[in-house]
Amino acid sequence: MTILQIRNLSIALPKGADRPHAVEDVSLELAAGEILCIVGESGSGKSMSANALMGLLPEGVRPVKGSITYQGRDLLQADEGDLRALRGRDIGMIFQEPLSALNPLMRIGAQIAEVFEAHRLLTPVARQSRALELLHEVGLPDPKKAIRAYPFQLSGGQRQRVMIAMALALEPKVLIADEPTTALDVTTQAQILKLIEDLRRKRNMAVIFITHDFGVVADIADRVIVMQHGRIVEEGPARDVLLHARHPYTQKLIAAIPGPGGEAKDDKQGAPAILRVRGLNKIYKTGGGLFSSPRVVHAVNDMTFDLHTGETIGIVGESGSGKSTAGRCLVRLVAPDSGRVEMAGVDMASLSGADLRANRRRIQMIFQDPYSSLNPRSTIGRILTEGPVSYGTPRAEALARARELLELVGLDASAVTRYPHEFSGGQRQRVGIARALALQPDIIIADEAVSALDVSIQAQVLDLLADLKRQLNLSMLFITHDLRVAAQVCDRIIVMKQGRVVEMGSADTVLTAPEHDYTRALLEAIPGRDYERALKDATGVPACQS
Amino acid sequence: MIRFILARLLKAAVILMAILVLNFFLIHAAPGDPAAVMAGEAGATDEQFIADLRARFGLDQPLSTQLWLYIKGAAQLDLGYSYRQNMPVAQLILDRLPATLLLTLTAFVISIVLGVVAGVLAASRQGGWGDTLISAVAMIFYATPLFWIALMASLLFSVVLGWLPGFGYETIGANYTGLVRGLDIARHLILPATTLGLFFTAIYMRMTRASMLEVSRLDFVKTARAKGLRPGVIQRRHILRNALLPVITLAGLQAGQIVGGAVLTETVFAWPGIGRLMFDAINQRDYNVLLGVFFVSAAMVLLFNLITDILYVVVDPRIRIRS
Amino acid sequence: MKKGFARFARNRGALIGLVILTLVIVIAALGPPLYPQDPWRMVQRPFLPPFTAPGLPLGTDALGRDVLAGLIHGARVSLMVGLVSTVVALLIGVPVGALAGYFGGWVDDALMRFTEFFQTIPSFALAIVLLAIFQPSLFFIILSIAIVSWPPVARLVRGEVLSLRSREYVEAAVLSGQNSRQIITRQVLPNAVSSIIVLASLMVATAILLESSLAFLGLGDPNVMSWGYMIGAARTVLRTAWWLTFIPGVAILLSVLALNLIGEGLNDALNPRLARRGE
Amino acid sequence: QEAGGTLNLVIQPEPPSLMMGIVQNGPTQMVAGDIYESLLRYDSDLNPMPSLARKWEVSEDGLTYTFHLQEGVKWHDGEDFTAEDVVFSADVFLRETHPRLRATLDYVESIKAPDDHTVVFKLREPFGPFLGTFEAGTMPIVPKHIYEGTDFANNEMNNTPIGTGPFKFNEWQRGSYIHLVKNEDYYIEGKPYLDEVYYHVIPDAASRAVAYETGTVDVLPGGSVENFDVPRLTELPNTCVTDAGWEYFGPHSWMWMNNHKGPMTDPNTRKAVMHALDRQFALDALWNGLGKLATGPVSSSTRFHEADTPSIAYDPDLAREYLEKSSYNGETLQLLPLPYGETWQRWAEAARQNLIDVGFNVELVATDVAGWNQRVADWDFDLAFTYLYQYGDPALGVSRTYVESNIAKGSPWNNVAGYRNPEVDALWEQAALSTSDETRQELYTEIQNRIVEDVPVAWLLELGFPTIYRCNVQDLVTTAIGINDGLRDAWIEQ
Ligand SMILES: Nc1ncnc2c1ncn2[C@@H]1O[C@H](COP(=O)(O)OP(=O)(O)OP(=O)(O)O)[C@@H](O)[C@H]1O
Ligand SMILES: Nc1ncnc2c1ncn2[C@@H]1O[C@H](COP(=O)(O)OP(=O)(O)OP(=O)(O)O)[C@@H](O)[C@H]1O
Ligand SMILES: [Mg+2]
Ligand SMILES: [Mg+2]
Repeated sequence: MTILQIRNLSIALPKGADRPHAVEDVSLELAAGEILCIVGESGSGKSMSANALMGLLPEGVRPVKGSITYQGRDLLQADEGDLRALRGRDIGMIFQEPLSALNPLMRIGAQIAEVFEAHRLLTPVARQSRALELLHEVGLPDPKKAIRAYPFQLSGGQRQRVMIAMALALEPKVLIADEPTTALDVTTQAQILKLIEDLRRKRNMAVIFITHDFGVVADIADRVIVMQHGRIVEEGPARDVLLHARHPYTQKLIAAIPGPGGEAKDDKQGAPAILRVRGLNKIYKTGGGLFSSPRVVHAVNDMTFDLHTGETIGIVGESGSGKSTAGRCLVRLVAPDSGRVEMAGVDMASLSGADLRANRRRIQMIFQDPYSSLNPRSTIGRILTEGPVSYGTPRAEALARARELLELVGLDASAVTRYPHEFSGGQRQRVGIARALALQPDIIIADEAVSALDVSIQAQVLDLLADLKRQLNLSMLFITHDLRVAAQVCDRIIVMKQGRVVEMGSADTVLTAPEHDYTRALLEAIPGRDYERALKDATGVPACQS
Repeated sequence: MIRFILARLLKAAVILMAILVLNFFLIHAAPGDPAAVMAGEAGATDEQFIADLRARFGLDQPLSTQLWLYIKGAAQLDLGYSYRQNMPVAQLILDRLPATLLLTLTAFVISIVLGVVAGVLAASRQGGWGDTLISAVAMIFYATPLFWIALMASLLFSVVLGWLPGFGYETIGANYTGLVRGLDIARHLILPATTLGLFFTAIYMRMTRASMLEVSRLDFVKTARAKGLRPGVIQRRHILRNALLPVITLAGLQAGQIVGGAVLTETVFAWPGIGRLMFDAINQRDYNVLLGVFFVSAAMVLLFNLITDILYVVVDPRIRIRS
Repeated sequence: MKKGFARFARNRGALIGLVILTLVIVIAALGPPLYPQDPWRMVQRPFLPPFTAPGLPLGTDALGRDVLAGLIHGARVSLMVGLVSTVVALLIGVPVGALAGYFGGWVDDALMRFTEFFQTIPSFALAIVLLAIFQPSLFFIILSIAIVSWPPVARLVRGEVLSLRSREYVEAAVLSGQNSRQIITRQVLPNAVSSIIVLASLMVATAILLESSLAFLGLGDPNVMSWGYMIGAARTVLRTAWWLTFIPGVAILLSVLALNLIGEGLNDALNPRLARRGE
Repeated sequence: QEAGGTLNLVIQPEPPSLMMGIVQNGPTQMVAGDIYESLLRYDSDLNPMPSLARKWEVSEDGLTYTFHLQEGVKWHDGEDFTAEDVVFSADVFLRETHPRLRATLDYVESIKAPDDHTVVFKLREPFGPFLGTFEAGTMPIVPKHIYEGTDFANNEMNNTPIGTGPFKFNEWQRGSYIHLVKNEDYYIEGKPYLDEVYYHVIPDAASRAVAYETGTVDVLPGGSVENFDVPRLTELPNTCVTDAGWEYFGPHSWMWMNNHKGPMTDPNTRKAVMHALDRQFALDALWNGLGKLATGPVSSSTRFHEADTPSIAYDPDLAREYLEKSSYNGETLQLLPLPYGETWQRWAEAARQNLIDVGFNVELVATDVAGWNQRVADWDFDLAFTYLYQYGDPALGVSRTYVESNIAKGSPWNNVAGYRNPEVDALWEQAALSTSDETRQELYTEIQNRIVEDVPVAWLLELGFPTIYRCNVQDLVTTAIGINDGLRDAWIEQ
């Protein structure tokens, strides 16, 4: 039974935007109890379509064509009052960013109760008790406490549950979820997905689920819509689209999914250890002072490992497990509290001043965010030459090298005169890699170097890294929360939990025969595992060839 | 919380002493001294007289001794003696403080209330003619010299129209008491308080407006709309509360300048407040009075910083729970 | 940059402001040579109203001096007071804020306490005291205004630097071996420039107002003709010759207004937080 | 003459204290002149009139002055006023606190009270102007029973002054107003006429004018509104103006020229300055034509003024000639305006323009009152505006700024210019000690001629301070001391 229908919807963008229409000629139908997934790369118009349903398009963006029919009414023609009555009551929505989607100054309970208030339902007391039930229902631990909490006191996953509780409060017939799990780590993501699945089943709710993660699609979708540049390029039941994609764009997306396993790795344990880490510790104390006892976080707890020449070690673990802190201790962006970091016999952890500066060039870092890791006011040329110049290389020589590096990472050498904002995310990440290489380091630390990128671009960058590593015989520490990515590029994997190394071993062993429960839970939580197997069966090859 | 406040007060006391020392040297750096000024007014030609005055004021002692004596006094909340005015400084200041507080606090309240209301109105009509009008008026008040507005206002309302008294604190010689006196003071208060308030009204208005617009683009506002809340409720409960945070910071800054922040207004409207006392003290090099005013002013600034912080804690739970 | 200007120009107010300011600057730059009448010269009967005497379109002041000459020559001084004091305030405030924000710890503590000291005395009062110490001459008026107006700069810059120094590109610069000075001047400050420019445009306006308020209290430099001086000098004849305060008053109002409008325009254009998405 | 009513006046600036024995500045005297009295008052020709002294005799040799006091005079706190109070005031209190009187008292050998109503002053040597020093501001009589044996300067009672005058102190709201009430027990039957007097403190000149216009105050004493506002205010209905009441003080303005160093050491430069100044313009444009052009060191309202001194008139060509002859070669002169308001500021600007016109380079140095004091006292200027009171007699108020013995750094009120002429100094001495008015006149004429020849300073104007008041306020100014001398005769026509 169709409850929602979109016909030939086009949404115009304001003048000066990157393209005239955010969404063009989109049509879709949604049946009760169905989960419809919309996938597509960033900027393809997924969110715009969803917002149009709620009548919540941003300023300057408006629908110019088509209709959205809900229970026989065209929502595009409805006035603001009617739409308001529908919002929350008939159509609920969950947003991507759990951090900012809740009002930071209001208690959770009040924010949920507001949904009832908006539709003049229940008494204030009843609203509170209903809110409590809802929190219970979405599986929040200790709902009594949570209801009195402020958003910042909850973790990302908990906040997302609150959002869901809010969206479900009035038992809407349609739930729109716009990338509700993108900001969460895998374990939490798995829980949320299960929750949505359960609720759908219990209440026969129709769900539009927007994501760019095919694993997620495979796990929950009944039907899939693939969008590109504001148009629907492919549509069909989940199995068909995922296993037998017809449109080349879909095929490309699917091909880019990194799979566990990857190619067989040669053992580099025999090579000399270039970096020896012994008993590394870092403790953060915050908020301490005269008036309160400080919050103490043991971010890195007694970490010990060796990195061999030419080897790639992956560090995985959920958010907050200390991965980044470990990486930063190694390059001394953060001063460790104790422990040794030996590089060619020199203890990096105890150096300072000029010695530190002299040794640091051998170990460089690639950063997570391609947007904030390049100075927006410097040209690419300057970004790439600053390092060598400050180590004494003449500017002209450094510039020549910068051009070479750009070619090496697959960019045009003419990019030296351009500014970061003139590049796409993937291109910027290449610049970041080039910058790390400019100092000709022996070791590279990549902290979530591909996490912010679209799958297809992610694949390109991973390929590039693998190439470079081979060509330059680099050693690499690869920090990620994505086990599949780790599996693909790493020789060995270190699993961290709450600052401790809980498991360390060759990539294959850790991924196929994990010893620690925590590792197992992490693996369990990876979405689309069944699908990957099916995909492998269907095509007979691993999802991604590197 | 109590411990937090106590710790802050302790720190403030230390800072206050440091400020006092700096002020002491600052003020003594000015050429001329009160003895010379007083002797001049008395038409005194003999040096002995000036030397006597200096000795009486303790100005013949080395600066370090003077400082030490002053600090010792200040630590016991004794702000010294104004030889010029023949009065303890503390009393001079206390005499003037109520008038200044009345003026500046009224202006403060006027400016916050008017400014925030106008800012909300402008933000909710963003781009419309209402917004343009409010913004333009605010901008003009912001850009006009304060004393000019003061002069014009006193000319118009007091001389031309005769509606309001143009200067002073109360009707002198009328000897009103009780409520009548209160009303009389209120009538005198209208012009100076409004004039003083206008400038800040403009600032609050612009700040509230900008802050409202910024907050209204945040995600949680979209969440609120997705719940089906009415725009009015969203505006008040979600946008305004968050938008007020920077306004509180600004209000704290303004409130800190409550003592002595109104020299011009007090001058034009003959308001018997601290600002004027300070200005005269500068001219006469009445060091102790000047130091006293600065001391009280600094104490006020620190006090209002503390109040702002506490207010922040009350309004913003993120800070409350952390501390 | 071009896009930035387009965004700026879309703000009608900002454009008006720019036009007015350009006009004032042109008058300040070209006025004195084109209208060489010495503004101090007593040329006619005192208190001639505007448009009554040939050759004296704006009339004369209390000593029979040409008001138009004062207005034209005053533009230069008023603008200079505004600009120079702002530059000086930036020269103090930016390093203080940058060092405090970048190094944190006791450096931050010490610098911020120092900044706080300047904020415990109401700024206007502090300016008066400073002028009592220095004696009012153009140089010291500018210096005093700068001294009372740098603390907000320091605070702003400190805030910006605090948030900028944890950016990944700053960390990348650390790794690439740059020293603190290079990082502050090349990585951090250039990215705080837009906020500083916005603040600076407002500070120029405030400085012009401040100078006029000081002149009102008789603390102007009697050797240079400025708008503030003109108002201060004419305030006693407000009742009999209102135009003598009105004319320079409007000049100040317009310039300050223009600077504010430009500031808002710059803010919209440079500050991406407020710039509307998609534009 | 009608009794009753309230008079509202402006007081500017707010006096630091009302204890006239300790503080002798203008505003203090304006208010405290109603509270305290002295032995004499003076008419507009500076002839003595009775006050606390009913009558008085001077001995032939000019050494003994006998005063007979009024009977039945009471202090405001009810105590009887006696000759002992006069002796205490002059001999003990004021010797310690009153720098100006102290100089005069140097001539006094003894002060005695033979009975309760007689006081005898015995002088060491004759002192011509002695009878001119019994004015309330110069010799205020203070209550012995309150001050004897105390630390005068820090006496609590200074805040609640007790005098014998026609009005009693009632209340002082600092920064706002001072309230005096009628002294019901005043020794002259029926006086004073007024019931209450308010002195309003209004710091801004424009606001003071507004206060008059809106009817809040009835009297604007001289100097309380800017001169530019005077013509407008005098045109208001029921408004009278007078510049009488300043004869005793004879405010005389001039420009100090620094004879110690720099270009002004050359008499030709000084003459160039003197003749360059267009004082008539200043008088007309800045002082509303009130007052007179000064002709030399002694004001025409002061005794022994000589009208026929060498000309110092405005003559730019002559000025240029002198400048040509002088050693001046383009140094920038520092000119200090008097920091007493806009009129003086404008005047300095006009003077600078005058000087520039004849070929000087001049720069104004802005200062506040304290800074001005310091710079003048330290001789740190080339030219500086000033004005001083003459107190009715050249020996009291003029010689102090010209005699060599009065050259000393540290005070802006002595011979700041650094004028040195031993011959003239001798004449001053002689004139002060002479008792005969004819002899004195001769000597002072000689002095005036000699000094004007030397042009140690550039004389400007005899200032006319206009008192603006409602015409129905009668007998506001009855003496040479004007409002400063008390409102004992003033009454309001209903
Ligand atoms: N507020 C806005 N104003 C103007 N254009 C916008 C606005 N928001 C988005 N766009 C544009 O609309 C188009 C579609 O954006 P949309 O947010 O729907 O993409 P998306 O598929 O949700 O991407 P993502 O995966 O990054 O969330 C993009 O070209 C984007 O630049
Ligand atoms: N500068 C800091 N001050 C205080 N605590 C910090 C700081 N940086 C990190 N932490 C804390 O240290 C712990 C480890 O943080 P870290 O950033 O290393 O985790 P992570 O594994 O990289 O997480 P993510 O996957 O979210 O990046 C967290 O609990 C974090 O809150
Ligand atoms: Mg989206
Ligand atoms: Mg991390």
